[in-house]
Amino acid sequence: MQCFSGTRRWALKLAAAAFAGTLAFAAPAQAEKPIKIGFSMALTGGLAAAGKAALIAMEIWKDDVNAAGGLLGRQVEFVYYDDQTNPSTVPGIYTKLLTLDNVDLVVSGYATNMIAPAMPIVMSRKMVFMSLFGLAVNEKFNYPNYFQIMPAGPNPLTDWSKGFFDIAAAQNPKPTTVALVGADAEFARNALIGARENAAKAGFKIVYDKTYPPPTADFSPIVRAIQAENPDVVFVASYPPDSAGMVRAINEVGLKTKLLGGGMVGLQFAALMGKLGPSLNGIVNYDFWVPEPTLKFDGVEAFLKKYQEKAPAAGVDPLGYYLPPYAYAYLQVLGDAVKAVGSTDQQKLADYIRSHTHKTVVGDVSFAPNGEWATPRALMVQFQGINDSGLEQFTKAGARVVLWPEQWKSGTLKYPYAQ
Amino acid sequence: MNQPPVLDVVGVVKRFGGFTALDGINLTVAPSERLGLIGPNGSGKTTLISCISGSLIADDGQVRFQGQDITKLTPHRRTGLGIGRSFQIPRPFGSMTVAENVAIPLEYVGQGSRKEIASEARDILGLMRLDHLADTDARALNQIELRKLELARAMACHPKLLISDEAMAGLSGNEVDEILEILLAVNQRGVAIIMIEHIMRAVMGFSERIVVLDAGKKIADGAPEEIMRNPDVERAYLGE
Amino acid sequence: MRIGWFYPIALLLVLGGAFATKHVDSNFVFYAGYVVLQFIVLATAWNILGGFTGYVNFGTAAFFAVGAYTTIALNKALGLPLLAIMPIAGIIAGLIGLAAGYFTLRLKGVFFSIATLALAVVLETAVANWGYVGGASGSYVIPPAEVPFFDNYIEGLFSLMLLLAVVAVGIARYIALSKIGRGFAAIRDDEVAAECMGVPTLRLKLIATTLSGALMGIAGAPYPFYVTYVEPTSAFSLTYAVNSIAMPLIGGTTTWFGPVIGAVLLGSLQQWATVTISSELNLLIVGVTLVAFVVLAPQGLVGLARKLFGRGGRTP
Amino acid sequence: MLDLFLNAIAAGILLGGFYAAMTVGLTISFGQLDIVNIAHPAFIVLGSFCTFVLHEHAGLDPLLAGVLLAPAFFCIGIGVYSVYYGSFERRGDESLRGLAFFFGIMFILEVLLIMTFGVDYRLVETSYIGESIKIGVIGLPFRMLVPFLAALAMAGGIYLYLSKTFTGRAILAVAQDRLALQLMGADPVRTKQIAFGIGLGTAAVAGSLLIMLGPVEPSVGRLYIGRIFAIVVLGGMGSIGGTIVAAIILGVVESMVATFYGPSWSPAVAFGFLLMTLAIRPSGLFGR
Repeated sequence: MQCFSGTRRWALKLAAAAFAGTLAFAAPAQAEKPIKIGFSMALTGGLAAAGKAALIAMEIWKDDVNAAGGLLGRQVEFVYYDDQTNPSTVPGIYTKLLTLDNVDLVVSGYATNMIAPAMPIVMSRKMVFMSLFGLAVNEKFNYPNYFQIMPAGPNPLTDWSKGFFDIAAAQNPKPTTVALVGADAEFARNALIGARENAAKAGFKIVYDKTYPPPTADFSPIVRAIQAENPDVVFVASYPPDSAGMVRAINEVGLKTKLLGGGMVGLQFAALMGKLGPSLNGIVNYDFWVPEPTLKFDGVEAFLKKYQEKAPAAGVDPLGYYLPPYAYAYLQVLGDAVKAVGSTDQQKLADYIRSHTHKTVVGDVSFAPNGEWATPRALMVQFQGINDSGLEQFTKAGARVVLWPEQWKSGTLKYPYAQ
Repeated sequence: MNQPPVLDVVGVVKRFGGFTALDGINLTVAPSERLGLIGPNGSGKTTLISCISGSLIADDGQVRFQGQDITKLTPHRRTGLGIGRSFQIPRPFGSMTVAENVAIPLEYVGQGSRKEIASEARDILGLMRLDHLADTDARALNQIELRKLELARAMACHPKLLISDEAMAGLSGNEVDEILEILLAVNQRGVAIIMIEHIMRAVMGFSERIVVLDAGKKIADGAPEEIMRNPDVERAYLGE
Repeated sequence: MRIGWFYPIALLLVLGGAFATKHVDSNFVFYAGYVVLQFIVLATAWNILGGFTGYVNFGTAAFFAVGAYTTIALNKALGLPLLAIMPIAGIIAGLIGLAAGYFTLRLKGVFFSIATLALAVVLETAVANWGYVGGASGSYVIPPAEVPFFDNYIEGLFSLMLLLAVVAVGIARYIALSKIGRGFAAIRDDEVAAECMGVPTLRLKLIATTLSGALMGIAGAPYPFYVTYVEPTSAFSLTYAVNSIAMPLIGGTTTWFGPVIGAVLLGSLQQWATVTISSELNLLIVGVTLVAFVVLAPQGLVGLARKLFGRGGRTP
Repeated sequence: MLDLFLNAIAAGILLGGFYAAMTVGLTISFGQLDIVNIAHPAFIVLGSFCTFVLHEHAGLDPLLAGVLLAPAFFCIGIGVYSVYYGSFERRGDESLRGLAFFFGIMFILEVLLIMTFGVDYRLVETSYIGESIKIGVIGLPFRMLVPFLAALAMAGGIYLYLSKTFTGRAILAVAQDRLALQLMGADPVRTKQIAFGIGLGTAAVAGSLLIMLGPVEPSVGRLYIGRIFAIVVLGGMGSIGGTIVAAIILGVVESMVATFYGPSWSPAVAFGFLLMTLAIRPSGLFGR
């Protein structure tokens, strides 16, 4: 029994050696060794749909960069592991990346639960940490080298739903009552916290404020309970299966309200949009990118074309508007910083990223001191003129018009919601 | 019969839903007595011994053991006081050897050290003529060996009263005689025995006294010869 | 009572582990090792109830999460250090085990299993609605920058978990070789017969649920420091239940070392697969090994070894 | 207020019907055969994905697809039971290892689905989904009504089968007493194979209903395990009628809690109900 820990150590060393061997073998005989970027990604488990889509986008970035000669004349290589959407795998993965795989750069995996466990390890090594869609992760860590690509804004919890309540407050006559409903899970609860603040700030009276658990098979009792309070505005923070259930129940019950939506995850995904079709009309929901003329940033369409070629084989979202451009962009920021600084010196990279505006496929990005976007750009879009199921219509402008922020506005609100 | 009884059952009633399985049974067993309990199927024999051994709790009436009220005690407490039972369908501890099976009650009822337990287990197995199988897995035993193991385990509870629930059903004539011999040897050690049995030859030969149940009631209580002549008993067994 | 070989070796193991933290370069070993050790504790704890008495607990995650959330609550409320929290977590989880056992153990085995499943759902819902510990939106625990005696906190956590694993295995071994363990085995084989042979079955089962729950809770207590961010979905993840069932079954459920063998093998395999295969095949490992073992090697590796090398000693 | 109340009850009854459809197969396998098929929800999800394929590529109505899939699931059930019988039941080893076996099957099914379909959500759209009929103040969406009616039809069919046919009575007998079954002259293993097959056959139909209700991803089945086992127990272990009543009670309780108190507590209320039943009346609400 005494040899127990020894044996395992030995086995690990062997595994590490074997792994290093394969890497060495795979690397072409070049003068410069490649720049290695390490990360964990949810390739299985609950977040895998998004994680896999993100990985495709990241591979496209890598191919683009390598085709153009790499970074600092070195080819870019990924070292990544599946975190299985299981947070307890993450600390081990990042430790391995940094100590055994000796990667030059790390970026985060997808979503809050997978990002937070990596923070202490990344922080202890003082690495730059580009982060993919974690909601307010840095509020507790206050790590200066953390940068979030999700355009929620410097106060992510409230900025998230700010647009929705701005739009509501701008209507005439101004709505007075609001209902808040959301899922019992991480993002939705946080979105509701922000929504509560925004509603209070805009002077709305909250008449319904409840959460529901997964799995809720039928949402009509909830929708009816909301209807009973007769709210002018209904803010929903939901996950994909409940978003669909909610939309169906709202249509079946015939919810009468003036403004509906806000934080419904899933209505950005092709699989749901295509099926829900016309029942989406009128819903005002957050989004990060839609094919509207105001959002045609440099390179985004070329990127999406490449993505859409690869998506069907991987079984991920065929349109890829929501997450993939940002997965491409967070590497773009990092890659451009490496080019500009001329090394992988972490402190210099962090200083550069913090002090510059970055041109990316999701537009110009600059960061606030806490690592969030300096100006919020969680878009509020409204589904308009959807006439049947079918994906084609969502690839054209006008199906989801941008209402907020003003700078990116591409259409006008159809108000009130009630059908 | 001047000694106080080891077991005293007073007016025990047990109902299952609307069905009354035991309807006010009175029964006493004297120390070292050999009592036969007979009755047609469904007459309440098994229910009665369950109320005595504790697998069932009587709805009404009282069960006293050596003067102590045990009506509501859990089975293991009753075992600890000195009531041992064997099961009609043998229930050995399948993952253990024969000796380990016997050691379980020895350890939980008695106080001895492991060495004492081991030697006592050997004694009991010797009494049951199972000593050659001590290290065999219990699940490998045949029917007669399983019956003997049941009795051996019951003996290991250091009982003052042993309830033998159809220990001989399905055995051959020679095997029945072997079990009878064992039970008599047990009785010689001062253990009172309640024997439930369908094999009349065995019950009649073994018992000093016989109690007959029918439809939840005691219909006869007396020496074997009396019982044989009792018209109620004949009616219960043969029907009208 | 002879001292035997177990305790000196256990002591050596703990000292060796603590020593290793000073002499191994990559912390990866400690992160991966922590998870494997955590599963040794969980598998051993599960086996005290499931393997020894035969009552299948599907609620490992519930007890684990109770430990984790005790840490979050006490860390937030009183700023207690982990070492002070762990016994409290054990007591709370143990009491929940006792209560759950008291209400359900009079039921037949399968109902107990379903009750534990329900218990996990009820507790998860309660935690998701308990705002103080972050509710469904989760809660952060920032690990301390400096830990006495160790270079960093993961080495501390690793050594702590190593100690805990040794203690848990020691408890399981003590039980397996004692009167209690033989009573457990009697319950597993035939509960009615055991009760009639003088075994106080209810009391023994309550000892098993309490002890099993307490150990699971203690194993969960350091978890917030390990992942730094805890929310109900991952703390109550079914992974804990699957692994804590699969590991003893692979190793062998009737001995104290079966779960240890299973946890070391399956746990290391998973850690290894995480950083090599990294695909869906990863998830197949647990399922396929579990099914293969219960169908082909019902007594686990311990049983296989006994078959191959003769019956051997029943217990070492 | 009154129409809110009536609608909550109506929605609860419909939801209960859907729960009954998911549970009735388990009532047979767990309640009557004592096989703790914890993988039942995973088979239901398999049914959902098969329905999705038939609907998407052959244009079949989801419910029809579910019915057509049922025979195939029946055959899978016979295969699974044969392995289960050979490996566990014959050895008298079913309690611990049998449970673990189905636990493993559940994981394997999930992973196979993920490997074939990816982890994205799938849902189906038909002409009647989204429509509802109104009776007075009560609105009944077809999305819930169709599963409800399908569940009743399925449960009714199984009830008739069990009480009117020889094999059906043999299945009921095997639940009571194996000896009685042999006296009837039926082969117990064969009978259990058929019964387990029927149980899995219902999973195909339940799967088609699940995907009709909302989006499905490979591991969604886990979330239903507790609920459907709760229903079997509440329904009295093996009674088809009890299952339906228990499912509807659970549905109504959840719907009422969701309407009047707050949906986030509905699972706790439902399971608290189960735990209380187990503690006070272990044989279930309708047990013998």
